[in-house]
Amino acid sequence: MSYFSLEYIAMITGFLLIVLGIWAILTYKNLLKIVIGFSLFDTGINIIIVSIAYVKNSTAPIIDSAVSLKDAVNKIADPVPQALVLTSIVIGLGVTALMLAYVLKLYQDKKTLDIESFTDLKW
Amino acid sequence: MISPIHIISISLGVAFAIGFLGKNSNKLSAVIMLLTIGILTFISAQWAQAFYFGNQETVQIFTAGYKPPFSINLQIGVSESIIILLINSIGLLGGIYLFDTLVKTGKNAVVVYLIFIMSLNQVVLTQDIFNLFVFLEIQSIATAGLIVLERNRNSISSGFKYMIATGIISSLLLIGIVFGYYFTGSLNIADFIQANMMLSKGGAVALFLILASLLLELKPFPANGWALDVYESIKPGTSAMLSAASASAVLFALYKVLPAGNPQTFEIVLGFGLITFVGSNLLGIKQTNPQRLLGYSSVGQIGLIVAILGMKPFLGEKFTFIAIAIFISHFLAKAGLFWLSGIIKADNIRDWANLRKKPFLLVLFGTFVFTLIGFPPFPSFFGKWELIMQLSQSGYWYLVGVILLGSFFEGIYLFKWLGYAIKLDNVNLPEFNINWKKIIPVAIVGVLTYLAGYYSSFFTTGTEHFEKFFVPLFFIAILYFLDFLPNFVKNIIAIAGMSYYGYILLPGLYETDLLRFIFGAIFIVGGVLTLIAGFTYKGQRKGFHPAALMMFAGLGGIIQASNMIEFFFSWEMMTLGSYILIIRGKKSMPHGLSYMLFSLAGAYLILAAFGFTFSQNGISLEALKGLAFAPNLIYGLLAVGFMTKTASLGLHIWLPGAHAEAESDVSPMVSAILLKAGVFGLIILFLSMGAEAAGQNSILYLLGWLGAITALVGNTAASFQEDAKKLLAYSSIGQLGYILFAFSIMTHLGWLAGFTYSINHFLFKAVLFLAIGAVVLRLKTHNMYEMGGLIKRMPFAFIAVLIGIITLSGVPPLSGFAGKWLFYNAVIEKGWYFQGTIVFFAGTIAFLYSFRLIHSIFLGQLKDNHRTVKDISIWFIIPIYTLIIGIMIFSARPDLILKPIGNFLMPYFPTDALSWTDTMAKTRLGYWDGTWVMIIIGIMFSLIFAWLFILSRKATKVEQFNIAYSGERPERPETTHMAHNIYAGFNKAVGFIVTPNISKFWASASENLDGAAGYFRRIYNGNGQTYALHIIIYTLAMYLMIF
Amino acid sequence: MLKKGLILAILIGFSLMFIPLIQNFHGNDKLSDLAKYYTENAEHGAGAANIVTAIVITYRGLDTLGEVVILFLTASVIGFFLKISKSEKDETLRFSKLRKTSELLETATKALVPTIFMFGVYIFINGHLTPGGGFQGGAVIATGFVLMLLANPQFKVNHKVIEYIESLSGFSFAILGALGAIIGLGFLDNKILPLGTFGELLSAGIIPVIYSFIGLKVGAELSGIVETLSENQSEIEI
Amino acid sequence: MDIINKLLFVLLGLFIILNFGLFMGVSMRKIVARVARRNGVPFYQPWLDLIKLYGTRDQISHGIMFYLGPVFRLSGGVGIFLFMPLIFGSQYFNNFSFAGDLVLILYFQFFGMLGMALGAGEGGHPYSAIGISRGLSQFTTIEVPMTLAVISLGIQYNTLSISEIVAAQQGGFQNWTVFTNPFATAAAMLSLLGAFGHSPFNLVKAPNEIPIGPPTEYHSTFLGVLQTNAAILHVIEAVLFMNLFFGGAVNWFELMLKSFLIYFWSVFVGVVFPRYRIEQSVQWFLKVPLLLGVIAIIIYM
Amino acid sequence: MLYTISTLILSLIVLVLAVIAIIHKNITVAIIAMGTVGLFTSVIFLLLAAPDVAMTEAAIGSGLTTVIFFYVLNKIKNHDA
Repeated sequence: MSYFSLEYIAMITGFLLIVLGIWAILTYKNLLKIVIGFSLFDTGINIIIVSIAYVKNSTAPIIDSAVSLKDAVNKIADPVPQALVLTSIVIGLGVTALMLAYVLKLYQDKKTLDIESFTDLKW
Repeated sequence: MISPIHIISISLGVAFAIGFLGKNSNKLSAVIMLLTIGILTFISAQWAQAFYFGNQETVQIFTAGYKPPFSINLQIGVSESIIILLINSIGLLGGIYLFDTLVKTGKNAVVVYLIFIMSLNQVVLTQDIFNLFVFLEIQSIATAGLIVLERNRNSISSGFKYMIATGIISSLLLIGIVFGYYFTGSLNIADFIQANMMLSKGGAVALFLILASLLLELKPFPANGWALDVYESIKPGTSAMLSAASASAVLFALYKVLPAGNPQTFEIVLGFGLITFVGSNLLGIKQTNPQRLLGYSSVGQIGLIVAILGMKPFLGEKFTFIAIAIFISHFLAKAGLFWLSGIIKADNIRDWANLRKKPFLLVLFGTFVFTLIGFPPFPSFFGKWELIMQLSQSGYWYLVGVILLGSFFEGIYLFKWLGYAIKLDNVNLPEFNINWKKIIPVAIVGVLTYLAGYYSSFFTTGTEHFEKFFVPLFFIAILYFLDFLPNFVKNIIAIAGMSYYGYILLPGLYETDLLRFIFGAIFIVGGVLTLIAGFTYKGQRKGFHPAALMMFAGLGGIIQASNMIEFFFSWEMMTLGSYILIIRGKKSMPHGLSYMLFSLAGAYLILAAFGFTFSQNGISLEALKGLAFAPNLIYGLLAVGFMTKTASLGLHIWLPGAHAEAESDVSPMVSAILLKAGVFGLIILFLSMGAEAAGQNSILYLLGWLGAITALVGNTAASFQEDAKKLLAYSSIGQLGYILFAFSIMTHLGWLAGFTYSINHFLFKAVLFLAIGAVVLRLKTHNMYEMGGLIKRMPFAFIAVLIGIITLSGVPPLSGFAGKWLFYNAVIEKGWYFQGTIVFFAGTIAFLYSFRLIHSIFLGQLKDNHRTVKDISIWFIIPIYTLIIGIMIFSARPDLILKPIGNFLMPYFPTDALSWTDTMAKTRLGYWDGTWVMIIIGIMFSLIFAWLFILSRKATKVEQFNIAYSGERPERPETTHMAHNIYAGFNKAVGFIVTPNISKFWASASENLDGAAGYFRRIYNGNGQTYALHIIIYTLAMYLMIF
Repeated sequence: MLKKGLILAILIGFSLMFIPLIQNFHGNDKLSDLAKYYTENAEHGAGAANIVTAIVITYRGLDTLGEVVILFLTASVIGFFLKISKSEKDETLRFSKLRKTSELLETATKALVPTIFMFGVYIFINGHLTPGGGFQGGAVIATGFVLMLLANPQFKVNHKVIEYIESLSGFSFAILGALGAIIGLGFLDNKILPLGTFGELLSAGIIPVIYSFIGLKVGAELSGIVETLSENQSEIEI
Repeated sequence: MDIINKLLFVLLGLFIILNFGLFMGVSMRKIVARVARRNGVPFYQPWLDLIKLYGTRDQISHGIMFYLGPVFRLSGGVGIFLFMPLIFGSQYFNNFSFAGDLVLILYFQFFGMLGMALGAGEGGHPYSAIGISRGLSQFTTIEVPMTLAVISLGIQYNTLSISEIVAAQQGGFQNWTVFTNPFATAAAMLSLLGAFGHSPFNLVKAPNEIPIGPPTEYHSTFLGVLQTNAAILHVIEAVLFMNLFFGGAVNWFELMLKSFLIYFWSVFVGVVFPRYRIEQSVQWFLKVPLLLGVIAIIIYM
Repeated sequence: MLYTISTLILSLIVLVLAVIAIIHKNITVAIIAMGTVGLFTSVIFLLLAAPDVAMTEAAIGSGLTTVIFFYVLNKIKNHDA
């Protein structure tokens, strides 16, 4: 198959987003930037999952006027990964929200968002 | 039975419904939560029972009315039911423990806790990989919530680190899962396993990501800084749940997914598990914060269990038992320890000294520590035993070494900690409150460890006759519960118990096995006699009797052991009991530690050797004979292992302190009696090696030299001691050197000499230690130069010591000479002239310290503050003089004992035996008649005495200071008591022998270990980003290693 | 800088790890067997026209339950994590530093919010037929709630109502699931209600019911999270 | 032979040895005096001393062990005598040597020393303790070459029985150990120097600095017993060496001659060499004699 | 083909926005950029025949997440003032 295809581009974008996200997590000292990094990380994964779900020239996995029950099998995208993505997105939201709550508390403690200030525990 | 799916529906229903409760219903909601977890426990218990007793088949539970892979399914089988039962019960106990905290934080927290437990159940039960991911996420979010039950700067920052780490890990897991779906077309774990994902590189990477992230969830070293911070900063109740409950669920998840890989995958998991086990325990050495220390230990233990999962392919049918036994030990002990740390509330392990105020908790603490290390009778003992056996059998000998090394590291810090708790002198002992809600879970877990240990014994090979060990243990347990009684009563019970034990054990042995009879007699008769001395102590003397009896039970067990596990079990029991005995003494904390560490290392060497033997010849002690493969390695390991107990040179540094600082009646126990356990072990070893091996075996040759040098160094060091008990302790080192040498000779005469020495050493060392101990008890000092002239105040003690040292130095006519004479003959016969000369040199040096001992204490000038001191207690006199009668009998009629021993040795060493004509013994070289010597000397002595008496019966007794002192009266007794540094000249000449190079060596070894731990733990710099980087690097490293 | 270079190198190495995944990814020419099964049984299986919904609610209903739990959990944790004790709760401080909202926004909100709520409800009721469902609908409802907060920072939510809605819907979800296991074929079996006619609103067994509960619950939870985060906190010693 | 007879011969032997010992002692004193160009004591002096000491009425004791010390000491001396075969081939003068061999004698030496040390210790005089500590220190190292020599003999003659060793040396002086095993003899003879405690190894008694070392507090009868013992012990040790290295004796004359010469050897060295400090003597014994002993063993290995 | 090219363009936009979200010094801009990443991603999802996912991403990944970010940011800023 050609690399220049819908799902392939999406997948590579997804991976690039993951790498960008990790880069942000590893190098930026700002706590909010780290959370943003995670958010990008999640988005990247979601793109990858959806691109895996894609079947060539398919439509949404919904049986309606456009797709009849009969030829649905040959026409629709894989619904399973899509269902997984739904879960993944919601989980991402939960994690992000909780992380932000942590960031808020950390900030209130030391009045800084620099992750290097929160190293009281070590060794 | 209730379907396990209702574990989820019930807990979620309750969790959601708690929202209906009003604002001020925190307590009510917490109670409901506990009830719910109680129901979960009930459900899981029901299943576990059905599986265990009812032959229940593994059950699949389908959701949504479809079969997998179309819908998510749950599976409950034996392992699942056990794990969820564990999780739910620890969840229940943990809920009780955290009750107050949860109530205070509010019903939201209650809900979070409930969901946390629920998610762990589901992680265990689910058979769908994505579902696993979802519930793992729930678990980590719930954990992130539980972390902030403790709300301070550290816990919040560690919670954030936790979220970063688990965020990355779970993302990797998700990537792995979706690609797994792409390559296999299913999300069902069973399908994953069926479809060979390793076929394509992509599939392999997907599987790798799944396994790697599950592994990362288990906090592998060194990508685990985040977890350590969490363990340290959060509420101990929560740490307990993380370490015990969470880890068990994730471990099980890993276990479920692992078969999807190939054998190489197992090896990788094994390798990384072991790295974690060793690395984490190494770094733990440097820790002082109890919770962080537990974190390190937790990580290490989980690493071990991960490694065991990786060993599944070659552990065979014992795998389940090994994994569960070791896991359950970690599970119970770690929960208990974390909970204890929540009760103590100390930031430094040194402050655990205040545990002493509640002996009950101290015992629980000890229980958990011993459980973690793998001492009997706890499940980890049996688990570790089987693990080593099976590993050896599969040929993975080096893994045995690695595992034992890691365990040893763990022992270092745990025993340091235990030592602090038992003995550290700490003036500042803060009070702590006892809250029954916190005590009850700890106590229950403590009891469970014993039950689990008892139960584990049924699954181990070779434990068919363990009732003979469990009965004494049961007796000891009863004695422990009678600890509130006065010492007098407990001592009577203990002596009665010991006597009965001896009564049923010894007569039978005399008929069947003389070797065991002799040592059995030393152990048990010696035990009873030394126990008699215990009557001196007033009050309750808490904790003494159970420990002493445990040691003797262990010693008795060694005698009775017919296979290796029985032997090792007893060996460890003995170590445990003696450790507690030793650490009871004043200032004995560091010595107790070094004793324990040497014992532990020795025990591990023995364990390894047993494992290697088992792999060739089976479990019986007879298996040590005729090893086909690597016999020298095995014999060498065993020899070194046993020599840690006999304190041979290089392994002796624990002994002086431990024996000297122990209590007065404990010193003879550990010196005269306990050391013989090592001797007995060596005998068993040498017998297994066989006499015919003696000629060519270089191990024996080395041991001979080692024994000789030990004797020399031990005796020389003893002559330079100022501390009476230390002197005796070093003397023991020297004497044990003789014994080692004698047995290494491996001839009839050599062994006779060895037996004679062993019996003699038991007799005179018990006499000496008892007498000196009793004197010390009166004078409250160990320093000989502070004593002097006590012959006038303590004639009984003096006579005892006199007879003791005559026996010790081998002067005729007492029995010590028998050993020397046999020795000369044996040495010349064997041809070990130079070693022999060294031993004889050591023997003459014994005169130096013998004289010093008796002179400095009993002769010379009586000190002013001792003018009214009484003779030693009657309770010491009784055993001492009983033993002296023994010495006298042995001296007058050595043939009574030596003849049977000779007969016993005939099958092993048929040549060059002693020939007896009446009481005269004859060898190829010489002859000796102990009875006649005794008679001749006795008569001559009496005649000369009579003559002198006739001539000078009117001698006037003069005052103490009436000496030829240039007509002056000495000012103070101290100035005329020549006792301090008495052998200065000798020291100047040969003192180089005793330069403490060995102590220095061990000190620097431990410093280096400490330094390494301190250096390497700097990778945990506290920065969440660094931890994230560790995870990335760790994954990458694993990846590079695999692909 | 050196450190960043090192991290970059590690990261590049790390990314190379994914190369085999991409290499072995060839796109899909046809559905996987699993998806095929779902599609072929769309009518007589779950009975939902939206196959994604069918999977989400029925086949993988346990995942969805987990999802709901995650939101619930997050809301709970944030609830007690950011909770301020009564003494510290100073109503006057509340949003005092926010700029005054414009008249326009306020008016628009009043008109918009009911519509948004209605839209949210529509999305989750039709979840089994059209794209969208409980999560999307719930999120839309929460958006409306956010709008209300923005328009009127003093807006006081009735915690009790939110809590009740949340608890009731969650509890019902769990009960329905359990019912499936008790009277049906398995946990969350959607056939405990008749499947109805394929493609109609009242069809697909309990899918619409569950999706409605999910919608309500998610809406309530998300609103709860936002609300908790929006409550101002004075200096809290932590 | 019946036991009474045996006892009588033992007593006779003891009497001869005692007197010979006293004579030997005074001869040496005379020799030393002559070397130092003095006249020295008259020959009958030791007998006079002994009678005087035993006759002294004024006696004090420091306690029971002080009292028993001399008993131990003399028992030690007499004991060695009792276990020592004196005249080779004689039915009468081999004492109770059937009860033990060379090892017994080596170890029985300590019996007297120990008793002495204890008795002196109870005297409470610091010099006693100093003397004992020195004596013991020195003695431990003396034993090393001695042990090597004995082991060497054991290998050489394949026995540890003194009678058999003597028997093996019969038939001409070329069979004497001193010629067949010169290194062992040398080592033993050097250690003998220490055992006799003459200069240069007489720091134990240190006659100049502290009055006669360990027995500082002893006097009168006690001292008499000690003197008696010294006389017996000197001879009997010389006899031991004679038996081991110089072919033993077949009659009393040979015994006296040989033991006199052996004893003379130690005095001769003492006259020539200055005194060692204790650490020096310890080190010295661990050098030359030790080396000789090692060689003696290597030869027979 | 049209879909492919649009995906490519959208991907590029997403990546550029992601880079902005990471490197931009002003955190507000960064958060907005991140939210926009979510929006454009949801369009990609649409192209990939996943309307359900697209809706969810738009509502939750892009919408609510951003809102929560801003609430927190707001608090932090208030704190500074």
